[in-house]
Amino acid sequence: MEIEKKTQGIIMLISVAGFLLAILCGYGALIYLGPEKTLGDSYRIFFFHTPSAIVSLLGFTGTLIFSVRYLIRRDVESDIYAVSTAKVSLVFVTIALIMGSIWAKFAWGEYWNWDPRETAVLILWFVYAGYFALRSAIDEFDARARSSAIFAVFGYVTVPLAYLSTRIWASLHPVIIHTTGMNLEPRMVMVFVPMIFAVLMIYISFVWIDGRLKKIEYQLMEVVE
Amino acid sequence: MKAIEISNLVKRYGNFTALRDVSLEVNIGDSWAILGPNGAGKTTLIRIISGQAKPTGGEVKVFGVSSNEFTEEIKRRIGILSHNHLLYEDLTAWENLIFYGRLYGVEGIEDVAEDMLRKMGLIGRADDPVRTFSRGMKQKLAIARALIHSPDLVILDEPTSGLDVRSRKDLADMVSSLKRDGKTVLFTTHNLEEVSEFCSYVAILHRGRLLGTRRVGGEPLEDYYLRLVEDASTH
Amino acid sequence: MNVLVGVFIAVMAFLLLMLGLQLTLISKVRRLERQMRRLKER
Amino acid sequence: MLRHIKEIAIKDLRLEFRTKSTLNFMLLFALITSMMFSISVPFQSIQGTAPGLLWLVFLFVGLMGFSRAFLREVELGTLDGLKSAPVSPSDILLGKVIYNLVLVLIMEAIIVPVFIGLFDLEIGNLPLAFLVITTGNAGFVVVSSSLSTLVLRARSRELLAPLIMFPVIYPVISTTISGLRMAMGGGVLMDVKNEFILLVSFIIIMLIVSLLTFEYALED
Repeated sequence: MEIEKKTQGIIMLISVAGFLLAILCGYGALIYLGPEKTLGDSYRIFFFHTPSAIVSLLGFTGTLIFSVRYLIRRDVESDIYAVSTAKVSLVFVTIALIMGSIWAKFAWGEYWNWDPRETAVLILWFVYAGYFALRSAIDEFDARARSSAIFAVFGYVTVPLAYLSTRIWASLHPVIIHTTGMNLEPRMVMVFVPMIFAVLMIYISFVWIDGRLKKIEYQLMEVVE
Repeated sequence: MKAIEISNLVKRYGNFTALRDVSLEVNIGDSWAILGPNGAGKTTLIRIISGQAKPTGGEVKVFGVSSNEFTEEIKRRIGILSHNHLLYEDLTAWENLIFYGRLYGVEGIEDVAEDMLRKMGLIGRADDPVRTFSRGMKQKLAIARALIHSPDLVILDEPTSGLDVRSRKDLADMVSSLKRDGKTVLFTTHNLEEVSEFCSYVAILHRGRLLGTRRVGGEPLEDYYLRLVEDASTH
Repeated sequence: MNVLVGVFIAVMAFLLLMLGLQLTLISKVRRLERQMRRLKER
Repeated sequence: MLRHIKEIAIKDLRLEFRTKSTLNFMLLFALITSMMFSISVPFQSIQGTAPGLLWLVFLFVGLMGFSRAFLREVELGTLDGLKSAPVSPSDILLGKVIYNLVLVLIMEAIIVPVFIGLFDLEIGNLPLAFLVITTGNAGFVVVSSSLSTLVLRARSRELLAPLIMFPVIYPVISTTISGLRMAMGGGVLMDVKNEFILLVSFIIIMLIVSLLTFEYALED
């Protein structure tokens, strides 16, 4: 219980710091930086769109890890965190999709273009929506946790696929991060990199709080039993 | 070595606890009845012993091998007759036996299967699909299926349910011949009379808990059973 | 420029909304923890 | 063990050929969808849409048919028989995969000619088209054989199955269509090299994942 209290304090700190950093970077992205040569102001979406996309892909990797951990250990905690990471990642990838399509409207003239990356991320969205559909359809705890953990392992293929989609198929989607470095002006990097951390911190705090809530709800259910 | 050693076995399905803290030892060559009403956890126990389900906690050892490292070698020594007959209705009696015999790696399966069918009096119907069989004939074939690989431990899960008098008699003969051959027999039932008819030991399972074990004989089983159940409900 | 300021305000509002959501979730956790303690004491 | 895989596959084929319950339904379903497509798609645009439509027929049919391999065992209760037999879970899975692959080959041999006739299609490279469809279906079979066990204990599993299967096999869907388009346009094997690399690596990855997780999928 004591350790939980301590973690709770740390998480609150991460959360508040994340939000402050996000506001700061938001200021940087929208007001501090000037318009870009070819894209004008619309490129600013990139500072919000890409970090949510990156963090959501990292988050789904977390879902994979917790799912595998569940299959090995069969503990309630792994199942709960697999769900929490999937849930928050799904929200973040939804945000990334919406902002991406707004940007596409400015840059390519259409909200939706069936670009390989767009398609791959949409499929990924369906995988994790399917994950929750599967969970909601099974009542028994073990069967639900086990089936959805196995499904998360299968569904994870779409994550590297979403990441590599621009390389596998010919895509219009700009590639920002190369193996050789970033394709950005230094001033933009100063806003972009902290923004990733800010979103990551917000992500972590959400996962922890949601997981904590689900854990205590589970314990209460057991005590009432 | 014991045939079965169960220690502190727990099985939970979500919030429902099917078995709690069950411990039981069965010597090789003994015949045990597991007695309990429907929903007492008999089938769950059988499924764990036969390697179809995994325990949530505790340990089950069959012929010295823990269920966590249950090998195909151990499964080969177990024969299970479940209340679901585990037969393919659209295959013939012959095909069913050959299929399972091959899975169990029985040598000279064709001769064994023919012997088996003759012993069960099904040889005349060997090439008919199981779908066309009567309940009693299906039961006989299910017994043949369970014994095709001459297992050392025979598990009978509610084998008498829905049997007519004749088939029931055949079953009793079969069990006593198994006992004569020195096989270990595990038998689940909710019927008090069947215990002494088929087995020499009894274990009483009630709401997932093992209330007591004893030899058959002495104090009437009915009194013993009621005493245990009353004790359990007052605690 | 005005549009950008507007967007910035919208982003801030969104972030504050998320923070608010976190705070409600935490208070729910606290409430359940108290309930748990009471149940355990009994 | 190879012997067990073979036994299970042969047993399933024998069951299927005796009753033809799955095969007949799959064929009828394929014919009726082909007919629906034939009615709904204007004649002029058929050459362009045919690869997609043909593949859709296989997707729908496979979705209904492949999961039967396990559903049948569950409905009869014989899955318990397999589980208590000295057979490893991966043998059961591979047996089912092989059984489903044979079903696919039979379906292809019937549906593709019917489809070609119905739409009066011109296929540039027929053997390649068969090869592409078969490889695509192999990927589909591997994924659906093991995912179909996940919904066994779910409510409304018939609805749920496509929901969880389609996104996972999306890479197969898209690459098969592009390969099929190439083959119909008269392409040769080298033209679909990339598609094959993607399909085969997908199949291998999925097979590994299936074999690793299947033991858990069968548990209860």
